[in-house]
Amino acid sequence: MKIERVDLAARLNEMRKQGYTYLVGITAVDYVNHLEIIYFVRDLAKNTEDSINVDLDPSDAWVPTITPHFKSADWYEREVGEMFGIEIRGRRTDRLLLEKWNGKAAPLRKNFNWNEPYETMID
Amino acid sequence: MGFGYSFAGAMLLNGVVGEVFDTVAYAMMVLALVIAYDYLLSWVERKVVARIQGRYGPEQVGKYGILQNLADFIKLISKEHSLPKNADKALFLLGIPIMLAIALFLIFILPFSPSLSSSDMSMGMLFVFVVLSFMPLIVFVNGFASGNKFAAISAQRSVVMLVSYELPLLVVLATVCAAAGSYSISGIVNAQANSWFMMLMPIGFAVFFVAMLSELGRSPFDMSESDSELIAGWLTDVSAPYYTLVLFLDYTRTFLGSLLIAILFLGGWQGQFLPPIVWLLLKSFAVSVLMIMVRATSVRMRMEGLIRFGWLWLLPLSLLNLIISYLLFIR
Amino acid sequence: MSTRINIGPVHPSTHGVLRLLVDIDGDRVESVEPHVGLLHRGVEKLVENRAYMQNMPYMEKLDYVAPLSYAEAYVSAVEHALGIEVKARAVYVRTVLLELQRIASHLLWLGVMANDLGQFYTVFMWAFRDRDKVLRLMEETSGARMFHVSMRLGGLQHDLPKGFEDRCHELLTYLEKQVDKYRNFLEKNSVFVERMQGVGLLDKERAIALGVTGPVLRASGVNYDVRSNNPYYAYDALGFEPQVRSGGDCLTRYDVRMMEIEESIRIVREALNALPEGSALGMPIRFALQAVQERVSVVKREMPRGECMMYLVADPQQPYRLHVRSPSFANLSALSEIAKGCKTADLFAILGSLDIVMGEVDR
Amino acid sequence: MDTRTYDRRKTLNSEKEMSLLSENSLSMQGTKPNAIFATLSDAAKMISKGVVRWSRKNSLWPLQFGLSCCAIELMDFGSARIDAERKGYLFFRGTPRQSDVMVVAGWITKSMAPEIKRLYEQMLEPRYVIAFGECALCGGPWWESYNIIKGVDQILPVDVYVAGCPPKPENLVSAFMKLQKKIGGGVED
Repeated sequence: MKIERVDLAARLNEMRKQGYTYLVGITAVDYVNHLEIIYFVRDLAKNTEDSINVDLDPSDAWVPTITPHFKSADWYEREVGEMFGIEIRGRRTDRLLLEKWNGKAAPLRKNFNWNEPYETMID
Repeated sequence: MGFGYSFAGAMLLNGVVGEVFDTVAYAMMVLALVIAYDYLLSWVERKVVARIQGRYGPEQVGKYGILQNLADFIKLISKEHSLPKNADKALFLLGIPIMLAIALFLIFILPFSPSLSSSDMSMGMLFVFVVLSFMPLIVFVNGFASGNKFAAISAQRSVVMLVSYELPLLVVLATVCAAAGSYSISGIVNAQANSWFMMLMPIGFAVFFVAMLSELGRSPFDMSESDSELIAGWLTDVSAPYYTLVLFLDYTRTFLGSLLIAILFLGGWQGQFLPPIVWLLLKSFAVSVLMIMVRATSVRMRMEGLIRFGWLWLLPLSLLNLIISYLLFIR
Repeated sequence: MSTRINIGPVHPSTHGVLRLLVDIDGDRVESVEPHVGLLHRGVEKLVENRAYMQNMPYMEKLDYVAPLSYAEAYVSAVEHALGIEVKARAVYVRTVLLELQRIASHLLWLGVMANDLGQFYTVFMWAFRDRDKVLRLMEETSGARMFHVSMRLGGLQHDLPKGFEDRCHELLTYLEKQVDKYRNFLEKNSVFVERMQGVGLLDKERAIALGVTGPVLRASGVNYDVRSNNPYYAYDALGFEPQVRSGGDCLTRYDVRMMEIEESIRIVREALNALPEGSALGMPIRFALQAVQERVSVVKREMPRGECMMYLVADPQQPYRLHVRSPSFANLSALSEIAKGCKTADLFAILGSLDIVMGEVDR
Repeated sequence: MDTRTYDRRKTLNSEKEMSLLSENSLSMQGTKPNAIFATLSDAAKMISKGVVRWSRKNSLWPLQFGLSCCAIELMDFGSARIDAERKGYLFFRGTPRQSDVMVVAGWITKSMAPEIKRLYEQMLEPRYVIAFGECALCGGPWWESYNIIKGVDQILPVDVYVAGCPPKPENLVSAFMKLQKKIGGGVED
């Protein structure tokens, strides 16, 4: 289901209380004119799944963190954040897979320049 | 000095010069024996472990791979030597040679047969074990001197290990010496003329064997050298030429431990038909092979597991052994 | 007073290039901080620029211990997106291959795990010998030893070769015996049990909160296995039973994996017996342009290491975006929580029991 | 298996380069060759260069170091079916100080390259590098990627190349035998 990013943390917390306790993963897709970030949650007892989509503006891409509600979101958020250049607000912003990068280039965005020299991407 | 055959006598030397000459000649003989034994043992170890693992082991270099270890040895000493930048050079370089010297010296003072011995001290066994317990301390010093954090952890471990196995080892030793009524090595061997101490005190033998394994740092008690945790433990920054010394030391310690077990529990050089020294070497070789087989099949223990094992199993068992032996035949 | 040591990226038991920053106080691990990304090569970016079947090798190299499982998950996602049916025989053949791959993967894990515990390569050698036998059998179906690239849309590149069933049955009987042998060898060793029991404890609530998956989750008492909860292929028809234990420690994880090998042996056997006649061949690599049936398709598969999710946004010829939710990633992210407060030696037992492959963590 | 054509002049230069490199790294570390062992090894070289060469040829200890896919085949190389110890190859040492051969098995990312270089510098002379698999040869299927170095020979001098994705363990045995030939002096073209 599609929701606004301001409701994200509250909505996920509500779902967690309803029984969707297991976070399967977080991913994002770059549809050029908008970014979509998707949260997959699962109810292990009832064996049902749900996903939550949030549309973001590529130039103003940020979402609130959900780590207070889902502990396991830590690494997923870090990965999505650095791969898509999405700012995750409300948490420490250390890098995960691209430790040495300075965060200016986001490889999974469609406008990522492959031929950019490596030196400009790292600190 | 009782050699049975005096080199100095044959060369008509006498006095102090003759004594010194005799000692040096005997030391050379022992060194040659140790080198031969170590070489054979290292080859046997590779072959036996390989067979247990369903492989063949070295077989291309020399007949049955007998020259493999020679090649390894020459290659290692011909490699470049290096020192870590933040190592304490003197300690780091001296530790391993000192350990090797201690191990060789202990083998030197152990008698190989009634006629072939450098000395027969009345406190021989006590002396051996006092000097033997220096080794973990030198590992400790060497580990700290290498300036490597893995080596430092390994150094701490070697001392903690010492705490857990030394007590049962000494209790069993005391029991054996009490049963033999002597601290001298030949006295202990002579006391086993009728029956080996292994038959008289099987519990003591088991405890001693296990404690000896950890004294020698062999698996499953190789925590200070554990390659899956600490890379190579205190040997992490040891350069290749020094590593030859470490390998030599490793097998020499195994030889020493096997010799001690053979002397204390397996009747030493006593046996029929063959010369005494052959019996002693055969027995210690069997013990060494047993150690190799333990190495190939066991899983490394945890540190606190070893402490618990040492204090909750080995020590009570060794005391039980002491009580039973006291009631049965020491009294 | 704590010492910070740096384990890796090259270390005998970090299973690849994982870097762990460990704070040690005496023999106690205060905190573990995994640093990953040393194998990151941007698979998800690369696959956006290749045609569907060109991506097969990339998918197989994600998890190089169980390559076939990933290839199958990817092909299923594409089949789902393009609306292609899998042939009835191919369903069973794929089940057989997937389970054989699982056996091979678990055998490798067993050997490496024993090594992490300080076994002097003995179980490692035995397990690799048996894994080689499995790989040789799988080699018959494609001609390649590790990276088969034998999955095709709607089926496989080749059908099973002649006499495969008999050889497979023979191998399964042998493996059954070998698994018993390993269990005897390890579980009767009190040192092994002592090293594993009560180490890396993870109860049900924490396991769910930390998001671990696969055998690690099932060892904590959570009954979730994609093969039984969202059955695919022939698992439902063959009566697959998930292996669930409630111990939550390393020994339980070991137990779950060993039982999974036995369950896989049973599934392969029954799948071979129920093999339908007909063709199992799929479409050729250069298939005609297809109409995209589903723009977004989500496919979940039970890998040897846990649950994998393929999130595919499809274009007619190539993926627009492919996200791989890899099980090792989920399990490794829980390491710092599981290992907090354990002993130094236990850290490697825990790492071994999580069974991670860095290739799919870093992607 | 395929090795690149052997150019003697090129190899000589690279050996020179290697010795220069190692001298530099040694002086940076502030270490000197140990006098006793240096003389010992010099004497050994003078008296019996052949013996040393024979020993180096017959005792190649690979470093326990794997990067990715090919590392699984590297493990298989040491295991029971191939049993590399038959020829004296197996003795996987975890520490670079005591190993001779570095088998680069896998792709080299830009973040991993400095570590590999450092590992090579920690190894002691004589040391050899085998590039195992397509990724170590030229970047393999990842050659386009933004985080990949296209071949280990861009950062290290390589002795033997093994092609394949992944090469079979048998290919690695063959590569080791080529390396033995190279050390022993007889290099085939």
